[in-house]
Amino acid sequence: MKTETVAMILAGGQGSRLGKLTKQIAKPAVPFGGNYRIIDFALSNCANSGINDVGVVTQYQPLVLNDHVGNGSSWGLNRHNGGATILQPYSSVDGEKFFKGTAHAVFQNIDFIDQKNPDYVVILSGDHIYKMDYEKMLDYHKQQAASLTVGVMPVPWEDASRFGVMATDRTDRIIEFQEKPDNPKSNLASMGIYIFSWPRLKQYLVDNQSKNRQMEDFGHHVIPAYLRNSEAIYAYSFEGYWKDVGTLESLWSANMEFLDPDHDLNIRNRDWRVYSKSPNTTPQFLTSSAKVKDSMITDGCYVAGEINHSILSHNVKVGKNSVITDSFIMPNAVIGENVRIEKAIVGEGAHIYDDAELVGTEDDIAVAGYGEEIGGYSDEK
Amino acid sequence: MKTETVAMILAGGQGSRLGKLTKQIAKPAVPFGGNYRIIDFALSNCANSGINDVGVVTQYQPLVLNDHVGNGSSWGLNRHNGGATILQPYSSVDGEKFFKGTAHAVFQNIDFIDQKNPDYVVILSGDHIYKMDYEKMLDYHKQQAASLTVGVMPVPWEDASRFGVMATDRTDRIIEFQEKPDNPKSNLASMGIYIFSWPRLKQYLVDNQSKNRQMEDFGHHVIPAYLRNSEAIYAYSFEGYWKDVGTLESLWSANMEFLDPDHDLNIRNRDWRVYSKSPNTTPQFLTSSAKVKDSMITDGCYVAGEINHSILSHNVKVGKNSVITDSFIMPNAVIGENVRIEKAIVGEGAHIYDDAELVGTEDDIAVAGYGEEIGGYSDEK
Amino acid sequence: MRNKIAPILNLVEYEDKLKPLTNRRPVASLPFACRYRLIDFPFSSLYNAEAESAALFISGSGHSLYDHIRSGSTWGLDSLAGGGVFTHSQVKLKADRSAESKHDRFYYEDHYNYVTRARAEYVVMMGSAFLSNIQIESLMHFHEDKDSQVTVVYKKVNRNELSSDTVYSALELGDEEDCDISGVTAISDVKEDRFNLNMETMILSKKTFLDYLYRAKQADMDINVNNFIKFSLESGCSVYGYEYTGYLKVIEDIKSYYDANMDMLDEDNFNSLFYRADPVRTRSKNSAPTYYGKSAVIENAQFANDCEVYGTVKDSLVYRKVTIAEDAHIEDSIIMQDSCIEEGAYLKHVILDKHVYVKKGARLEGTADNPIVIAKDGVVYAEGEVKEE
Amino acid sequence: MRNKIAPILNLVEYEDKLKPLTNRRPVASLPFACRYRLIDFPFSSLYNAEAESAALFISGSGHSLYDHIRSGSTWGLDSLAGGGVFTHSQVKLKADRSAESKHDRFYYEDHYNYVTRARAEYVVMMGSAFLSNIQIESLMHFHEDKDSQVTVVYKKVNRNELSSDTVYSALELGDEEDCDISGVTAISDVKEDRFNLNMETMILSKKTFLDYLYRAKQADMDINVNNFIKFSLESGCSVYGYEYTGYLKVIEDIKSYYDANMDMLDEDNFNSLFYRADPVRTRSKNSAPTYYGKSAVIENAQFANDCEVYGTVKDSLVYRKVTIAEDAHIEDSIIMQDSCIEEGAYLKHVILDKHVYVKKGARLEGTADNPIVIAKDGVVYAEGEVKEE
Repeated sequence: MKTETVAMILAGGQGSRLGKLTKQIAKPAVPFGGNYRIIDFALSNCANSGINDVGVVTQYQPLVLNDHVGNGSSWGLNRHNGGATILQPYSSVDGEKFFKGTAHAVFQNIDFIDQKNPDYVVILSGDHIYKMDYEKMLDYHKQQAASLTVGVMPVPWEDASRFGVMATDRTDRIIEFQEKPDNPKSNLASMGIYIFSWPRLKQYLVDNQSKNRQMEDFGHHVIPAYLRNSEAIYAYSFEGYWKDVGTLESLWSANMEFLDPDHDLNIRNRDWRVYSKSPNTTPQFLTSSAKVKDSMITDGCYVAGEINHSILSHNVKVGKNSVITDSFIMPNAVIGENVRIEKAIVGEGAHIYDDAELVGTEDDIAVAGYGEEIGGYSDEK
Repeated sequence: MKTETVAMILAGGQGSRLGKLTKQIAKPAVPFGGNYRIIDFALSNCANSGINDVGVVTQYQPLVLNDHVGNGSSWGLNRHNGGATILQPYSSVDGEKFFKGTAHAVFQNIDFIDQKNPDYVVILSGDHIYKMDYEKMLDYHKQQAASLTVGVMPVPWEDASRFGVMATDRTDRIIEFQEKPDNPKSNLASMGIYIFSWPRLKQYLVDNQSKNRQMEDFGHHVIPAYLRNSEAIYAYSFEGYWKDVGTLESLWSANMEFLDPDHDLNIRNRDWRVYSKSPNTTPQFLTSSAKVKDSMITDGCYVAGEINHSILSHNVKVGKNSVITDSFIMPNAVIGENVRIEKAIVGEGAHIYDDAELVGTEDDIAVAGYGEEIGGYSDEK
Repeated sequence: MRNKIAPILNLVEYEDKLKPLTNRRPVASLPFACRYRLIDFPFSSLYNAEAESAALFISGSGHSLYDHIRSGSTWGLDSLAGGGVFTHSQVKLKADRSAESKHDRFYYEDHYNYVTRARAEYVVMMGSAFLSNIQIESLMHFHEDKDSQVTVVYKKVNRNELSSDTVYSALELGDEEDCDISGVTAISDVKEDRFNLNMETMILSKKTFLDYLYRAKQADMDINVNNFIKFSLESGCSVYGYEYTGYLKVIEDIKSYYDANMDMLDEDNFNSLFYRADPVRTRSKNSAPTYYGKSAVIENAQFANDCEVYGTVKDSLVYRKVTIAEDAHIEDSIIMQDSCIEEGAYLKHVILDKHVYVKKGARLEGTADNPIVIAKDGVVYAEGEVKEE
Repeated sequence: MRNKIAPILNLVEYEDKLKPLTNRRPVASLPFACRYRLIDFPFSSLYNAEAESAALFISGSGHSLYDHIRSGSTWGLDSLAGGGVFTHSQVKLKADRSAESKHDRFYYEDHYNYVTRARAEYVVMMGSAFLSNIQIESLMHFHEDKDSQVTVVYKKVNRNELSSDTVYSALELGDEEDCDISGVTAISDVKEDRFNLNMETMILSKKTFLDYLYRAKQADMDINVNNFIKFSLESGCSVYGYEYTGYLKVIEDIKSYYDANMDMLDEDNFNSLFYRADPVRTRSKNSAPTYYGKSAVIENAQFANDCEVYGTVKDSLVYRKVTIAEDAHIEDSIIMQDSCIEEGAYLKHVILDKHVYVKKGARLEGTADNPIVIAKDGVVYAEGEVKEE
């Protein structure tokens, strides 16, 4: 069966701004919203958009991510000859193939894409939280007969200089690209979502590689090269919730926004579901001492304390007289008794012992790392 | 659940002695016996020995191999929390992690093994053809309280200098290891099958790495270091069919041996099955012009010619008046009319056009590479 | 491509004339062409149309069917993310619903629930007795182009292609060009020798399906293609016929089942049925290649993997794990899985069901019109005795 | 570890006293503890023992069970490489086999085929009505240590832990120390207030199973634990009792079903049933976390994912996709999947089956001994009317 579209999710980045949360795992594998990992949003968008062939390019600490993605069956991608394929560095008769940038990662995996022989390649980032129908964007790409369509969203003018912005003409054709400009000519920020017509992109990647021209990054090299050659590049505007959760503060605030039952993402919408790999665990047990308000709790939790405006991911234990407020607790964290947690992120499997405190502010979120232990007495350990 | 034993199949090698057969695919992914790939034997041995946790270390051209192995479900490994996990080079905060040798590949994947927290690690090669019950070898390892047990098999004394041989005392304890010695002290050749007690091996790998001592290869570095430290190393003797198919001649002769209905491997034995990933294909169609003698044919074949003492893998087409003798034809090869093939290996998807010849000798097997085209007229292509 | 169809497979077929092959299995589970079962063909059509789910209405316990289908993953019908095979046992459906009041209650409800919950625009209704290779995407495009209320698949056939006492029907075309259908006639009432066989395969919108379902419930009628054509014609709505031109065999008795298997030895028929965007999919089983010994003589035959063949096989189909000894002679026959043919046995125009043992020197000879059928687990002795287990 | 057991699950249970919950499902499919079905418990025991396959003997069509089990992959019972769930519908088994002669024929054969083909040393027979957490590996070791012919699982219970008209039986222990069994007595005939409840779970060698199967067939008797104990005692062979000391509830009527759910709100019971080498496994479903609103008041309750809770929930169990509006009050109740409780509704001692709609201001109050049960798809109105779909 001919595959019309292959999606490549670039999930190789370390996400070093997430500090101790990404020491052992890649950023796209970081938990989100109680029941998810960040990459679930891109994978679910693919599944819901009817794109079943997905390459997930991983490189940095991939064990958790690879185990999570598997063959894509959790997202229904493994049907009809499709599936998720993990693409990691490898060697060949030409030598070792590490991935040096977004475009270079695609270049190194040309064999994979050519196997599928697609007309279009959708390039996605594995670390954004949003719901988007790529099929509509693809329809637009076809309609414009574009060689590249870039997903953009309007941002406030004052923020535009923090983004790569796209200046367009009246027909939405992109005429200039500015990476983090001092004087932005447009407020249309690139979302890092690209649809390329594959044969053309392949030609650029292979030709420039053979001429030793740098073609490692889509924003820095490929788009400028396309612009220089007057390729038909169009901007496709997205309106809706979209968030890059690249920092501790943005990860925290995205979780707090997610708590709102009227949130734009509408996680309970059955027509556009966000899928994930579900663990086998027990029901949620809220004891008679539990107090839970304006919070999300996930299967496997045992709650004897007080939870205010917080998210508990699966298998979190909260002891008596502990109070958790405005916080996001990742899976398998254990929180003892008389603990106070506020404006914090608690990493997977972290252990916060009795009587400990973990209190941050909106501008300086408190963090317990992956498996970190906080509080407790040495003779107890 | 605690995992007692993890198997690590080293499947990263290029197998350059297989020439054009391994240009695009890794040696363990090379087809064998009509319905198999070489790695199926090691994977099936794991499944039949009750070892469900298998790391498959890949590095060289891994696409076909990874797709074949998947999560191990074809071998029933994905049950009971086990499964096959593909382990490829990756990066971490410590930098890029390519695999420089057999022991180094295990060192780079310590995190994976530690996740499973096993007592024992079985180290296997992905490119040997044999049936072996690793559980019996493990029982022996436990019984001897060994820190390392090496699978060995007796070879004729005159061949011993081509192998790594193990000199043992009366209790089968290994007292000396000779790598391809001119004057072998033993005819017990190492099969490249090791059972290590994991905590001890980990200690050797980590300590020596931190001291910058070379510990890249099991044969060259780890076993000598174990011997120097008087670790308890035992030899476990295997008797039965075992073949390293590292050269074109050995790959060919292993296939020819496999044709024998009384072959030691006993491929039809339902108590020790060799599993593989089965393609979806049609029945075998032998037309009225077909003549088939002493041959194995696989589903999806269409045969209008003459097949003598040969193996046709799945989806091979053989046109009228073509004669194939003493040959191994890999999947999806297309053989036209009036073709003569003798003492040859035809690679996956190769196309032998009408009237072509591909004739080798026992010492110089003829080979058509992966996807290679032979014969035909330019105006027909 | 996104899923667009909610398929409903009515697997309650006429099985009496297929006994003993249908003693323990529905028509949908009948083995076919060495490696398949009949259900694989509609399921593969669904796979090619990228359907996510299917509802199966079966009679009896259906366990042979469940054991073949399992999760449906072979045909892309299984997924954690929505989709799946939903099975509904209607025991004997409306025919004797009085006897099965317990199930009756859910007959309409099960259809309703499946269709309302499926994320799809269209409902496709089909069965398993019309062995064919229907491209559902083409059918859907035709349906959309015609802006049809319901579209039914037919094939032009000659009377002699069907069983003489066939229970199926023909479609009357109003205007040949336009393909609109004006009625349905039982084949016994058709005068012409060539007619448009109603393949009882239909596409219609979800909304129309639910309308007709409601009408069927009100009138206590079966949910099937013929009733739905009737509803549509009664309402003055458009009914179009979509012509199918590929291989077709209606599996309605032993003879048609035998012929369908034998047809596969003809390359044109084989290609018509098996040539698809994707191969026909069946549940994969681990197997070894088939070994043909030095004494084997094969002429125009098909085999599955896992056989050992030392004898002569002509114009026959041989399923998995069959052993054929030296000097055994098999001609014009169907040998199913796990059977064993000993030395010197002679079989012509024979169907062996699974796991039949033919002893040394035994002879069985039927005719092309009336092949001998040996039921599952039978033993055939040289003295001519047949022992059924 | 290699597979050592061939499990046979007899899922033909007494279901009349569990109506209306068993109207459309067998006992094995009854929902339990917010996320599970009863079959998950024996299946998880099999998973922990690393069984590769299981044979299920069911009555009726069993489709609710198939839809839950699918390929069995959740419990490691599916694999391309041998193994799998083999289902056999015995309709009503021996009880009225006369009426079902068609199936009767295969009753012994299906057991025989499954056990002979399974790669295993032992056969384990169990059911789904004894809700418990049996460690099959320990049972197997006990059986091996005792060198027993057959080993049966029992638990010491008080009479009041069972339904007053229970149909189950007690085991008579010969020697308390040695655990050998001297007989089986119906509980109605037991004089003591505390006795050894026969949990109808047995392990025996493949060979012994096949011997007893043959005896059962000769005598036209059922294949079950009690008959097999009898065979063993008659032959003078050793029968040992393996004492189970964990949580147990026999699900035999609405009251015991209700109590079992409520028992889960006690941490000791919860841990006894759920603490295993691996968690209890059930078919996973994609879901969102449960949201508890600002007005929610929760006290000692369990929930599954995917709920939205704005009201008060005390001492209750709430299954998936339930909505509980502000000012609704739920106490001592079981609310199954997809139900919706509107504002101001009041429920106490109530079981709502799936997809029940409780309208604004409706009140339902049962008692702990006699909870009110609303069947699937019911609607409860404020005026007290209950409409069953």
